[in-house]
Amino acid sequence: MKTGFSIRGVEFQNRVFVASGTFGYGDEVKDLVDLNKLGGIVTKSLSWKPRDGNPPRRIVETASGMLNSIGLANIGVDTFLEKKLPFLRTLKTRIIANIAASSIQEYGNVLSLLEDHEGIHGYEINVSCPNVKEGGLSFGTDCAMTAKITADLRPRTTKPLIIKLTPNVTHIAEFARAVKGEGADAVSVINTVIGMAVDVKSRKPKLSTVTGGLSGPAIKPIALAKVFEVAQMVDIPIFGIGGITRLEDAVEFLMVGATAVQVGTANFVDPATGTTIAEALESYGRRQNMSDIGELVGSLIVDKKASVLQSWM
Amino acid sequence: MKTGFSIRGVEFQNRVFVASGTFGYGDEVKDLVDLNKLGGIVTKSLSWKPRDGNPPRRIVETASGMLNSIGLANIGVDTFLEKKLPFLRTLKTRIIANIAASSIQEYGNVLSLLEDHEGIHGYEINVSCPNVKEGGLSFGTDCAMTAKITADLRPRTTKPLIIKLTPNVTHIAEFARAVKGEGADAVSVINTVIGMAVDVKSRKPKLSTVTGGLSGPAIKPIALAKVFEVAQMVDIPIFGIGGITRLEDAVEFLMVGATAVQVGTANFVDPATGTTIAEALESYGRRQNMSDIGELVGSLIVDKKASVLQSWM
Amino acid sequence: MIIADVVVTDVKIVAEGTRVLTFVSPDIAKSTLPGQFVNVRVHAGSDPLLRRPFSVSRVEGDHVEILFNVVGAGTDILARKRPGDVMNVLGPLGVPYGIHGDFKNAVLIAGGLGVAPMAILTQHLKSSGKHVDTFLGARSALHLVVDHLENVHVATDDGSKGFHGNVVRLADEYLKEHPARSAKIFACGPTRMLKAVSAFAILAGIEGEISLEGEMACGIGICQGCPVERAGGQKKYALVCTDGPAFHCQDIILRES
Amino acid sequence: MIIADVVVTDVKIVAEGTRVLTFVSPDIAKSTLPGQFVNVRVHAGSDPLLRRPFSVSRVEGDHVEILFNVVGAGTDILARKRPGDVMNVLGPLGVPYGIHGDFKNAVLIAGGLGVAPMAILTQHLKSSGKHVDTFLGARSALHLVVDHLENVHVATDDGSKGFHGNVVRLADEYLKEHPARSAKIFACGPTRMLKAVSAFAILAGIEGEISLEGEMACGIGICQGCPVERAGGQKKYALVCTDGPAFHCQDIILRES
Ligand SMILES: Cc1cc2nc3c(=O)[nH]c(=O)nc-3n(C[C@H](O)[C@H](O)[C@H](O)COP(=O)(O)OP(=O)(O)OC[C@H]3O[C@@H](n4cnc5c(N)ncnc54)[C@H](O)[C@@H]3O)c2cc1C
Ligand SMILES: Cc1cc2nc3c(=O)[nH]c(=O)nc-3n(C[C@H](O)[C@H](O)[C@H](O)COP(=O)(O)OP(=O)(O)OC[C@H]3O[C@@H](n4cnc5c(N)ncnc54)[C@H](O)[C@@H]3O)c2cc1C
Ligand SMILES: Cc1cc2nc3c(=O)[nH]c(=O)nc-3n(C[C@H](O)[C@H](O)[C@H](O)COP(=O)(O)O)c2cc1C
Ligand SMILES: Cc1cc2nc3c(=O)[nH]c(=O)nc-3n(C[C@H](O)[C@H](O)[C@H](O)COP(=O)(O)O)c2cc1C
Ligand code: FES
Ligand code: FES
Repeated sequence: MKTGFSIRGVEFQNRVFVASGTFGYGDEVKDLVDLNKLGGIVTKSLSWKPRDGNPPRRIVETASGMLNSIGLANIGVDTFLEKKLPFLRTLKTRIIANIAASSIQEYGNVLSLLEDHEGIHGYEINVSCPNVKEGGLSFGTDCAMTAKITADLRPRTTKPLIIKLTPNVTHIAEFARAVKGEGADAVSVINTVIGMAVDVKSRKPKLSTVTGGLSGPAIKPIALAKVFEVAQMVDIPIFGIGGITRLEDAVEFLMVGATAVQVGTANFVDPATGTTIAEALESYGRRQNMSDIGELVGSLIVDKKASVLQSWM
Repeated sequence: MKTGFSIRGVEFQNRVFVASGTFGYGDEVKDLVDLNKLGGIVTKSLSWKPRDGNPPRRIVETASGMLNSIGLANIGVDTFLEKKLPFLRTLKTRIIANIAASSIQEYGNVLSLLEDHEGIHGYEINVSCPNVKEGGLSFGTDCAMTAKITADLRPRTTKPLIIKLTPNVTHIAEFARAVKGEGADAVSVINTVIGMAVDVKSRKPKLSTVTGGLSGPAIKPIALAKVFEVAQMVDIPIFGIGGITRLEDAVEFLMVGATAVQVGTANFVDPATGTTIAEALESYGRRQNMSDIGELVGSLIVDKKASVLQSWM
Repeated sequence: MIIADVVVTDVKIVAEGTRVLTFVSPDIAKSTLPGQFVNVRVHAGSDPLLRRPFSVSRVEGDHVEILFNVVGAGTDILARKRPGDVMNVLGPLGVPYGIHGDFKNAVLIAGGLGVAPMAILTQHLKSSGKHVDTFLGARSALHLVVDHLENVHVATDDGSKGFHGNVVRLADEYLKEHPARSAKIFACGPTRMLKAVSAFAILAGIEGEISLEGEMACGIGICQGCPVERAGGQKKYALVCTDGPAFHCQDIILRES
Repeated sequence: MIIADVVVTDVKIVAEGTRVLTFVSPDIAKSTLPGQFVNVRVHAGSDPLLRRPFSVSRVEGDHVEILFNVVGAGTDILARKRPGDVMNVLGPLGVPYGIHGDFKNAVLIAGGLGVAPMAILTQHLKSSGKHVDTFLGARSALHLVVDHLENVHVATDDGSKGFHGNVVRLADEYLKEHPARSAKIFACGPTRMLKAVSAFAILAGIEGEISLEGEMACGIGICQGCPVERAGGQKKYALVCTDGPAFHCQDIILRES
């Protein structure tokens, strides 16, 4: 049975990846997880210079979820190339470098620098970053800006270019359509949902940054709806992300239209979640007598009349 | 200690309401709840004609939350006036009629009909409804349309006019500013978040309408962030709604800027949740030696530097 | 209808995977009619969030029994309850079976855990002087729960006990051979079985009531989450929680989902 | 570091509100060093979602002990564990206390549940031939946990036992009166106490290590969720889970949140 798939000629051995920022750079968990069993590893977001990240408190647990305001603390692209990439190169698993930046130039510089090195198989662009020029407004909530970043990056590489979309917009499909138009090979759906929590005793926000990103099982229904919206409107490969903790979750995402999935927050509970799901997905496919796990992608059976009703709330 | 507050001259005895669609029309639970202890009762959305609502399956439980696609099943404004209002009139609790419609005219017709009757103290407008003219696109995700509805309704009543905003937009504060500009007295934040769930066995969406509205504790962090955004940007009373199940939740919403709160999904677990919180809030205020529970509203202590960091995710 | 914290006195296994949980509630014990259910808050946490509905299976003194299988998170938590544990219960809820017609013979048909309400139903039918025949369908002999029932006729999927096959066919054939004057059917079980029962009852011109299950958020009519299609009438849907769970066969249209 | 399902053998109350949970794990028992912690998955559900970190309090044979108070949902679930229950544990994690310096006298200072790591720390210090003095601060005599400790000096907030007041002042005064040649301080407890210990250690020129607590998502360095400010160095933050939880007093800056 075929478990893998390919994007822009790059072969991935299966459809279960680990999500950026929830798996470090891979090496931290090499004793706990058989990294070679993953479909792909998406690195923590890399910026041009190292970033200290936000002051504590950075994480807050919420009902079936968590808020984070890590602030993209990362070692920076140079240290990544020097300290982390050599190890990642020893794996047979595909490595996707996730890039974060505060200007279009920075995105381009980081990607071009990574291009000069062996062992990176594709790029995922985190556009949920503040655009310093625009006083910190997030690139990712501005469709034109998101398209512009894509257009600037596309000519810099022939490898898969994946744009990671934020769910914090009215019509996420417009963003997917726009980046596809600029040559993006795929989109990742979704990044975290904006949320906050208050410490009633001190009357202060629990996070040092007031608001943060909500993730985990709590957001799975939201993520599924966003993936479905994109899949219905735009013909582009989708990495489905949001609250995936077990096989059934992954299958749901594939059925609504995700080409592959990424496991995030669940890695904090068990870093082997991704490999466990990858194996479970393979045996599930065999039990269902599939010749290709890809048969699941977009296999959702939808009653035509449904869409008319849906928007009454 | 003062527990009440007023909007446009209408006095509410406390700041804990029950949310539309989660408390029926009040009479269904009169044996389980002391209705006179609530700050206000918001009715199930009322439309011009009775609505059967969506086919089953209408509800799905999710991690710390639930999806619903009730489809605004309701008895219609005539039956409400005849069968439900007489009972509600016997209460000392304020009654807010929530109105749903598929055209601007319908909103106006329902409100004007209700205006002719005693016992309704204000209106909450559910704009998360499909605009039939626009092929079913939700009014509530279109800022101009939401403003237009407000402008059309404002002259029809001198009672409090509350616009209930959807969280499924990029910048909810823009909507709050727009409706304030058209004379709205308050906004309710938030309605449900779009979500979906898949039945892996049948490969079908669990809800007959494919997507539905996510509610419950899972969305509390999202709701708090939306209320905070509106409170920071627009000077208008806010009804904070989303995942409130206990005193602490209500206090969080007040601190981030809600003038009052509405309890929704929690009513399905215990219809007395609202009255329990109302009583707990009063004793909390006394323990804190407050002279007015209103002292909590917007009392969140926010570090100025925070906002700069927040958008890195 | 009350909402109250009750004390669990016992949880015991009565058949393959099936448990009976007993709790103390004088009010619910006193007021519950056959076919009514209680909505149980299995824990104080927020996941699982909603109450879980269970038919009252039997009442004895102040004790109320519910019968269940572990099928998910909620019933898993219930199965771990120990004597002395406290849980919050809302009930009794819903429209009971109509047991006071002038029929003489009550024909009870239950598939799987549809047997749950049959014990209390039998209690009441007998005290109002009806003759009771009970037809039970189960996966196997091990899955059978026959306590506190009358004139039990068994059908099992694997033939390990009684009739080998469908319980509705068993009842059908039995009634053909023993034409019951003025009989009334009371059924509970999987939707597919209830459809068969309805078809058969309507065909045979026997009065019949079926008890439905379905997802519920509130159980008390405030969420509109539990519709079932009506057969005619101007309202398209009835609510399982307040118009049911017991319905007359001809009043509703069952659809496989 | 392993991730494994372990069997709980015992949960007992050892002081007002304080419990010791014992589980079996040969690997963790063998490899845990003083100050290290385990990250416990209190249940299989998704709420609470994250693991809960607990210092290894003591090791005996294959048995590992953790000490905790019920402060929320996670510890509430832990408190209900029964012998035979299985739970998933990740550990041992973090940087242990440095016990191999050439100091002679170990001064242990613990506030509240900061006593947790002191038993295993004492085990190891003694086997490497150090003299151990232990200073315990607790709300009252009822809240004290003194088992498996050496030369215990007690301070209580209510004066119900030992010195009436702050444990750091008790240690401070004691050390003034009994100047310890080549001493090293090992502290664990509330942030406010750790700040006092640091100030006092640095002032007195005594080497000191403090063990921190703080919210954690992963416990293994992959979420960047547990920063603590460093004193100098080019990196602004250290991670409590992988650079700590034990830190040298002068290496970090503690802030009240
Ligand atoms: C009026 C009424 C009476 C009932 N009486 C009984 C009874 O006496 N004994 C008994 O064992 N069960 C009864 N049920 C079904 C019972 O409520 C569900 O089995 C239970 O809620 C499952 O909860 P869970 O968390 O264990 O499973 P979940 O995780 O909630 O669901 C597990 C599986 O059960 C299905 N399911 C969930 N809720 C329901 C439901 N309400 N009806 C049917 N399937 C459901 C789900 O689709 C899923 O496939 C009754 C339901 C209703 C509406
Ligand atoms: C390295 C390390 C070692 C620890 N060792 C122990 C120990 O040996 N014994 C012990 O009782 N506790 C210890 N803790 C603290 C323990 O992890 C928390 O008390 C526990 O996670 C609370 O979980 P809960 O679900 O019961 O409470 P929650 O509902 O999660 O929180 C309840 C209260 O505890 C606070 N809290 C939550 N997590 C932490 C945390 N990680 N640190 C401090 N406060 C927290 C919350 O802010 C809240 O006020 C340790 C923490 C760390 C990081
Ligand atoms: C602690 C934490 C850190 C994250 N860091 C990043 C990051 O650096 N770059 C990025 O693109 N996404 C980041 N994410 C988002 C995740 O990759 C993922 O999109 C999101 O968490 C939703 O998936 P989940 O619910 O499975 O966690 C982070 C998420 C968490 C919880
Ligand atoms: C079953 C259900 C029905 C609802 N019906 C309505 C409605 O008719 N009109 C409306 O404005 N909001 C409706 N809502 C939204 C709630 O009023 C509330 O805004 C939302 O559920 C978030 O609050 P909660 O998390 O406390 O439930 C409904 C919510 C649920 C769960
Ligand atoms: S379950 Fe809420 S109306 Fe029936
Ligand atoms: S808890 Fe995740 S990095 Fe420390």
